Amino acid sequence: MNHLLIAPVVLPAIVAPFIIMVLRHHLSLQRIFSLACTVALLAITLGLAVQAADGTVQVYELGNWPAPFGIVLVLDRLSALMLLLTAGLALAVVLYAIGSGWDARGRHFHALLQFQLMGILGAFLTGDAFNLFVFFEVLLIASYGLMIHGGGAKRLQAGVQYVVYNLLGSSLFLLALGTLYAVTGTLNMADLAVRVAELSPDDTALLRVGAVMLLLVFAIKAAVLPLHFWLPASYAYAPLPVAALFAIMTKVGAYAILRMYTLVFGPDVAATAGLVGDWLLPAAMLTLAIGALGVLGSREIGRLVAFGAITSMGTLLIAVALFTPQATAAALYYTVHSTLAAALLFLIADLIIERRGGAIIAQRPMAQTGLIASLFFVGAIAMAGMPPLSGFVGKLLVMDAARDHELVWYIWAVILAGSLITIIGLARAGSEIFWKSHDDSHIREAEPEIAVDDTQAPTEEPASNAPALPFVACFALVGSLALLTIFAGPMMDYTTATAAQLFDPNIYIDAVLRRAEQ
Amino acid sequence: MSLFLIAALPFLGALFPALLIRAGRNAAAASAGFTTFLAFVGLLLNAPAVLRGEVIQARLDWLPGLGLNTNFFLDGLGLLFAGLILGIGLLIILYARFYLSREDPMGQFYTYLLLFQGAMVGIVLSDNILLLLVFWELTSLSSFLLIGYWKHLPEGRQGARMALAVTGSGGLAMIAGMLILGHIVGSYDLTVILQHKELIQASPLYLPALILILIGAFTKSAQFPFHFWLPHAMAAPTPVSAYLHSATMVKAGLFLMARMWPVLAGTPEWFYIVATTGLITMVLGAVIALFKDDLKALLAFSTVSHLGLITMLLGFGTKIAAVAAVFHIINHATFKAALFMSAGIIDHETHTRDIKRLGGLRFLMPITFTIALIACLSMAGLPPFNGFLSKEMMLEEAFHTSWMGSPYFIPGLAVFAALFSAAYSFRYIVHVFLGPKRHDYPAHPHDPGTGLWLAPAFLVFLVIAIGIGSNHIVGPLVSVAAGAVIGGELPYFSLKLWHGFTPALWMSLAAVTGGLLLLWLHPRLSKMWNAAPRPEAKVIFDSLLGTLTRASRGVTDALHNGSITRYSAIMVAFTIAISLYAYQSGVASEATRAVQQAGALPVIGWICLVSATGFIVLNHRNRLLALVLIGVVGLIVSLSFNYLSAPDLALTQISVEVVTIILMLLALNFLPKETPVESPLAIRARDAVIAIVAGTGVGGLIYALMTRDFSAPSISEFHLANSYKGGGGTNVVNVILVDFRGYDTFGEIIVLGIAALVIYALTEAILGSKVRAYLLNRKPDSPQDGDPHPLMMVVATRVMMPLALMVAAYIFFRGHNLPGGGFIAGLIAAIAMLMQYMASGFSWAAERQKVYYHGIIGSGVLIAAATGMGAWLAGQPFLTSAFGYLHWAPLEEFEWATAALFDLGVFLAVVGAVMLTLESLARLAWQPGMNSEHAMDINPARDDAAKLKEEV
Amino acid sequence: MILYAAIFAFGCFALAILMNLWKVLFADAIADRILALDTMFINAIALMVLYGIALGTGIYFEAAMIVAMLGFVSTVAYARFILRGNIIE
Amino acid sequence: MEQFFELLITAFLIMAGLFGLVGSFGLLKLNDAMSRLHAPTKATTLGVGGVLLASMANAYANGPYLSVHELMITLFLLLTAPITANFIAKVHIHQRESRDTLPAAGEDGAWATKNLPDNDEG
Amino acid sequence: MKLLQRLLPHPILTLLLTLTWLLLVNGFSLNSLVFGFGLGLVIPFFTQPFWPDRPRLVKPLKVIQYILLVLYDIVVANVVVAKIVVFKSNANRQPNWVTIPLDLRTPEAITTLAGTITMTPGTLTADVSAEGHALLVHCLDAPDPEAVRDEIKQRYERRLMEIFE
Amino acid sequence: MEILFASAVGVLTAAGIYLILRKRTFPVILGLSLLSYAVNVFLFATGRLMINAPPVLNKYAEVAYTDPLPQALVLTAIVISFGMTAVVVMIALGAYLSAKDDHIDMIEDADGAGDDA
Ligand code: NA
Ligand code: NA
Repeated sequence: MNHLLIAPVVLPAIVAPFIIMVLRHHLSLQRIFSLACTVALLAITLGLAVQAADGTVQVYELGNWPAPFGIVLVLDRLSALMLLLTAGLALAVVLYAIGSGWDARGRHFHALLQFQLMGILGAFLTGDAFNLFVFFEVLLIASYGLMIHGGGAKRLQAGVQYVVYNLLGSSLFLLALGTLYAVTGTLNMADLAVRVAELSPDDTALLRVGAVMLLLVFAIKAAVLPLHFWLPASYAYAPLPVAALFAIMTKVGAYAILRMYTLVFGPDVAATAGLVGDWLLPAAMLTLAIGALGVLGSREIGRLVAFGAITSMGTLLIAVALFTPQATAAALYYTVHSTLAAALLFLIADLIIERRGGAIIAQRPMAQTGLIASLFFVGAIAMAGMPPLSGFVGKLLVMDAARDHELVWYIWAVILAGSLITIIGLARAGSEIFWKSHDDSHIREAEPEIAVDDTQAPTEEPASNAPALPFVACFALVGSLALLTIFAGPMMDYTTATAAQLFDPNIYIDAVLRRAEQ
Repeated sequence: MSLFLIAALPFLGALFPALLIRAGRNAAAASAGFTTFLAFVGLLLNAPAVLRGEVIQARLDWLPGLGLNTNFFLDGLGLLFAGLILGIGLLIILYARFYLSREDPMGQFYTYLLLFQGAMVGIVLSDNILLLLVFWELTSLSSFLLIGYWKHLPEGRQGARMALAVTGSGGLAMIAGMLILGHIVGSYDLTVILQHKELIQASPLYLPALILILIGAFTKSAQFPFHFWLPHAMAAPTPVSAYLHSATMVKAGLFLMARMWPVLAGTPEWFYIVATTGLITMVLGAVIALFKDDLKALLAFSTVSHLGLITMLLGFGTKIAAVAAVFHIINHATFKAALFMSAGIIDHETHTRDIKRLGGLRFLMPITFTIALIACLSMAGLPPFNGFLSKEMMLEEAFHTSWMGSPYFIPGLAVFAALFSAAYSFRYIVHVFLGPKRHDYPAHPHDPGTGLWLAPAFLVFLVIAIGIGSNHIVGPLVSVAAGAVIGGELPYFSLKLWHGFTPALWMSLAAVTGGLLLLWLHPRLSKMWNAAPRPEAKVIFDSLLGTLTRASRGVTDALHNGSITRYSAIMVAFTIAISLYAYQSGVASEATRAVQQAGALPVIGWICLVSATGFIVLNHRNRLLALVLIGVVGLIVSLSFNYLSAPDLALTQISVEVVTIILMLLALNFLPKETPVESPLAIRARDAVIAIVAGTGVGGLIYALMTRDFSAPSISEFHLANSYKGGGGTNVVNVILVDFRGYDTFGEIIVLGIAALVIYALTEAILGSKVRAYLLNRKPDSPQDGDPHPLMMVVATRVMMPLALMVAAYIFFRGHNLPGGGFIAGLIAAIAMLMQYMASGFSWAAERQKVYYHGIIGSGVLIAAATGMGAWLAGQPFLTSAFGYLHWAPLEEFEWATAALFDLGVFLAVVGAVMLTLESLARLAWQPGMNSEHAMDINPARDDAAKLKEEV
Repeated sequence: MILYAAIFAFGCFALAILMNLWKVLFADAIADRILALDTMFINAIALMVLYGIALGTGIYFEAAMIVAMLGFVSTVAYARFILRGNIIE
Repeated sequence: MEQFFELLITAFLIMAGLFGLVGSFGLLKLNDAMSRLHAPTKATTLGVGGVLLASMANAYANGPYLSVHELMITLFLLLTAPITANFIAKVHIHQRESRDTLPAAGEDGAWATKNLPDNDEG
Repeated sequence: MKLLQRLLPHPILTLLLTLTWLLLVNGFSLNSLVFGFGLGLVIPFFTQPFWPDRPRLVKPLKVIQYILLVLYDIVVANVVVAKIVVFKSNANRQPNWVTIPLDLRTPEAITTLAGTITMTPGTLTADVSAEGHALLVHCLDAPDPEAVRDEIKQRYERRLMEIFE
Repeated sequence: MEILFASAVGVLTAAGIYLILRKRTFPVILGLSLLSYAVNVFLFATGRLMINAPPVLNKYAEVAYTDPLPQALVLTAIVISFGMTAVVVMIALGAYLSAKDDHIDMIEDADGAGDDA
């Protein structure tokens, strides 16, 4: 068995406690270990991605118990892609957090971050439905800690909301898992797929309830309307480097939807037919629309980016909800893009807020605009799906994939109108922030000043002696987006192959249940 | 030179100024000029072949899966446009070097300009409509930067945003159109698409595709009703206006119409949409231009008008009209760019562009005057300048075109527009340069240095040259370009000044005469114009955008109003609705399991649970009471677990219960003790309905599940069968926890550890904030009794602690075979320690607690992880357990299992997490007075001994 | 005979628990409610042990023991909360 | 012998049931708060004690070996019941009694619960 | 001897804990004894900082006698309480407070007495005096509080005086 | 018995959700506690109800065992929900101490600056 599969979980699970135990009072050592661990994770996940690229599905039987009786980790193209994306994003976030000094504004930033990574990576790797719940909880509880990192009244209030909403979601998760177990008698996802496929057509109602509740759980994570309400405030009030890391969290939801609804409740499964597409697609379209309106309607930069993230989730979920191989391939491409783009914009928003405060229309001038303005411009282009960056390519892919769907006109209209509104909103914000601030603030003296939230204003001097690192992080993300654009062809080859693998669940099932050996 | 290189050079060039920002103005201008020049030369190297009729291609796969490829081709049309873009680009680079002031960041300017230039070249060279879209949107973005270049001008910001909004939205519409087009043809390659006229025009999707693509073209080329952005884009520095708004960007729309002409034109739909739009735009632009006092505004509306003219020609759908369109594109670019530059010179030298403040400049600025004069006359359509030639062709075509059966409509309006066109051209000369010299110019005007007038001078040279020797100078280019547009045989045409007394000539004459008349009438007409009410496009656009923004804000704020209670209600209601839908759309089977008879105990448990729960709801405002009642619920749940064959759960539940209560009480100490009534009755009723439906649903669901069998045997049969054999334990639940699903447990202790870390970190954050002062001076909410550390309690806990630890050890060690295990043991141990804290006080107990809880948590997780990794040494997967039996005489044989080590990790993590959590909360409550040196406040033995000592 | 006695005892403790419940729900003073809850804990211990006797197994015993040990802790916690507000000071 | 154990166990059980009932009944019946405290802390404890004795006897008579772990529960109950009673009494004193309603505290002047630094009634 | 004292610093506690272990595992075996003894050695290490100034039992054997006495009293007196609860009307009952002045001084002894008072019928220790020289006892039905006080002092405190100190 | 059990789950769920919809953090936390009882009990019952069949293997006799798996899952769920409760209690407390307000709803800046057209 290939022990590299468990490394993405075990490594942070060792480093984080080590940081807590030994390095509790040594920030610089914490930084070194955290950074080293993240780099190692990137290397490991890269190795795994290379291994998965040939289309084999690797299985790791924890405790040496065969599936479905023990818990298994499964590495296929999809999980490998998500792992790599997570590790790459994490590296940028760690660099940024160190460089900006955010990690020094509260305790245990690095430990929580590593635990968060462990949770996310574990969720992508697991082949067991209940274990997915456990790792969801790991990543969530770490995210609670990161979200309120540094404290502050508003952030804590938003934190309460974030936690409460997610606790409701976790409850629903358990109800769903309980229902699925009670119907099928198994927890292993591959086994679940086998049993669901064999389910009597006269006994589908309860399974459908379980399946749909599970979908709703993932929809909450993926911020699908009307389950998205947790996102704007949580992301906007979180430390923005953390929000950048959270860009992957919504994707965990999208990943889980893709995984469960291709593997277990796939399009060809009679028992759960018509359960998802009917409402997920319209919901995704509404998500996009609401996100775009939010971008235009935001008064605060963090919130604006948060709504941008919702917009991109809408686009992504439209592709997911189509449930065709082509659309799924597009969705995966868009997943990579939107994660990097949202993270980039969150980091840039943090750069802006540190220098100027969060209000889009503000009195405070922006110091040192040139580089940040360029970065914002690039990030905005990426977020809005404008050329030449990958957002445009992704958008085209999604639209192209929707071509044969009966709602194609609505889908296109929503995507394009959403892009337009996003562009207008971002242009408005960008021109307010970077163009207007020097000498004509007197023009709007009458304007009531927005109460700048204390959690977003720089509370203390960044305790960093590496002021270049944040920019390194941003440029790394820009570079990734550029590479994603330039190598869109090979990337699409990979996601197309991934989608093909997903839509042939027998590959997965055979590997997990060792059917080929029997 | 490869087309790739030509397309890439401007982008490469854009890098240099960005990198050379510190190197100075000349370096930026030189590098920009050099790369543009290189590209231009590269283009010229390809020109002979193109002029011979060849089409040069370059292909590179980018995203073949989608059909988006970096395919370029160069035909006549591409050559014409690329030549304009690069050629005029060179002149602009030169002009801008002298136009921009020292304060303006030159590097930025050239970077933006070359980005834009690259995008334009990309558009005209693309052989793939998706690639074309990429460049198309890039022009919108780069022009946004250029228009807003003077960041301090509010008009610049607004103009830039308006341009972006309009052209960007057009571009988005075009995406849809292009996707449809590609769908119809089955390819996104232009060369392929251009060969499928019949297929496209026969498709039911032709009209939608046409409209969507035209929206893109019209917005870019400022066609009515999208024309309004162009004048506002004049806030850009004049070199930008000269480049974007005369020669290049606005021509992109025309280019696209010309490019798609072979497959889209020739239908009535095309004619009526394109020609009519062009006609209206032409007339409207010309009329408005006459009444603009700002030089650049005048030129902007003139541009709108001329773009309309060309659009109209393309809309006619005839081959000869297409030739005329191509020709006018060239001519307009030359004279309009020159005019913009002249306006820029005037602005630069006089510090104003207001016609009303100008006049008589011919004496002061003779060179500028000459340039402007020639360009203006060309614009007015006077011979022997190039504008005359193409305008003649236009009028000729208009004369032969009927609209909705009316032969007069188009010629009439064409003359009308030409009349105004002549009038505003004359006005530019007469009101700016002629007339008496004034004494109140804002500056002292004089001709600029050579650098500034060289570029426009070259352009007016072209104006004359083309006008006189058109057939030789641009004839081949027009032929080959028009040939590319038409995509077939070229009709006969001749580019010369004299065609005889054609209708067009009479029309021209009428226009020029009428133009002079209009100029004479201008003061009176102007008064009327200013008095007349008319819709101001900017106002409409602003109010539209304002409405949209306000609506967005309204929707966003209304939806995301920060009310988590509403968010939760929506989530619950939505979940109920979707679940009900899922249920009723499936098939429900009959129950397969008999319902079991309930004895008295379950009934009593039910009564307790339900009534306590109900009372919690009714009395939740009394928070302490609610917590007491929660205690009842916890007890009953625990008893139920025991009753229903789950002793492990009972143990866990009751232990967790106690810790939770303590936790809540610690928190409640700081919180208000009562919850006020806030929700109106209607809201409470709504919530009650949601809650009851949800409760009914969940209850019904579990009832249905309990009364049905598994669809296939549960995997837990394996666990029962292998627990002892493979896991070495008889308590199957525990074996599942530490072995079969030890990985879940690993995650679970990490959750607990993280929870404690989060709580600790937050405590630190709170104690590091201004809240600390409040906490230190906080008065208790209610009166306190006089006995903080009661004697009896302290003594009892001292006795209990070793006993409780013994029990914890017992529970721990038996766990593998009997109910118990590391988790419960950890809770018991933690509670045992907690009793010390409660009895003797935080500071006294903490002083005696030598092990840091962080360390306990960390070691717990590490022990669990290390146990799991130990399996690697045996070549087994993570968390593979081993067990065996040891026999040391005289002891009996006893069992060892690595699972116990794993469970030890669980134990430690739980102890550490619970203690760190509660300790953190206790630290929040700590006040300086609480540092008691004794475990109990009353201790007669101690006090009496002290007294005795005193007496002695 | 043991069976009848056990049933009798079951009945007594069950009834006792209901009486405790009544007091928990309807007592005037919070002290009485806490007392009733504590009594309920003790009666629950009796019920668990009885259950073990009736089924002839000792497997439910530990739960009873833990309740005996921990019920006290929560009672003290409630009381300390009323007396001092801060239960760990 | 078997008969004896059966009788013994029966007796224990009946006694336990009665005491348990009386304890909780007293909680309802007695009309002053301090008195109510008596019933459950004693009668109920004895009730549980009876059950535990029955359990031990039962295990001895019917089981494989002598069962003694019931003593642990007894131990805990004997150890904790007085503390519980003490605390609930303190709550009562704190909330409902004043120095005047309590007897004098002998040489110490005040009872611990009422031993407030500023000498005024809570 | 010193070595033994270091190895076995709390012999009585270790003994009691070993016994506890045997009670918990509900049976005697060599394994249990060794294991329980081991725990009995280890656990006091963790708990001893929390129990400073541990009192010394002067006459440990008297403890057993005392326990038996109390157990007997518990049983007998519970019947009395039951009678009062069930048969005596509230009006006829005379609840009363009693102050018990203490001769005991160590907290452990006082606690034991207080516990005894609570567990024995009709009386309940409600509070300790501010410096620990008296107990506040509540009587369920005590027409004669003096008698209650005397009996407690005679029956229990006197014995505890012998056991402790 | 199943009816009693299911209805109890229903009551716990309903009460939990009703309290979660209240406006202050404390009742919401109470509601979450009740809901997590409901969910744990629900999950437990997916193994179906059995009396006197604890999944502790009996070496001496053939006896019935109830499904052990849901019990293990519930144990995990109890622990996790305990951790979650602790965190939400603490964050709620932190929010209250920092803002001196235990409303769970936030007041978003609804009337911000005017629009710049
Ligand atoms: Na194992
Ligand atoms: Na007690």
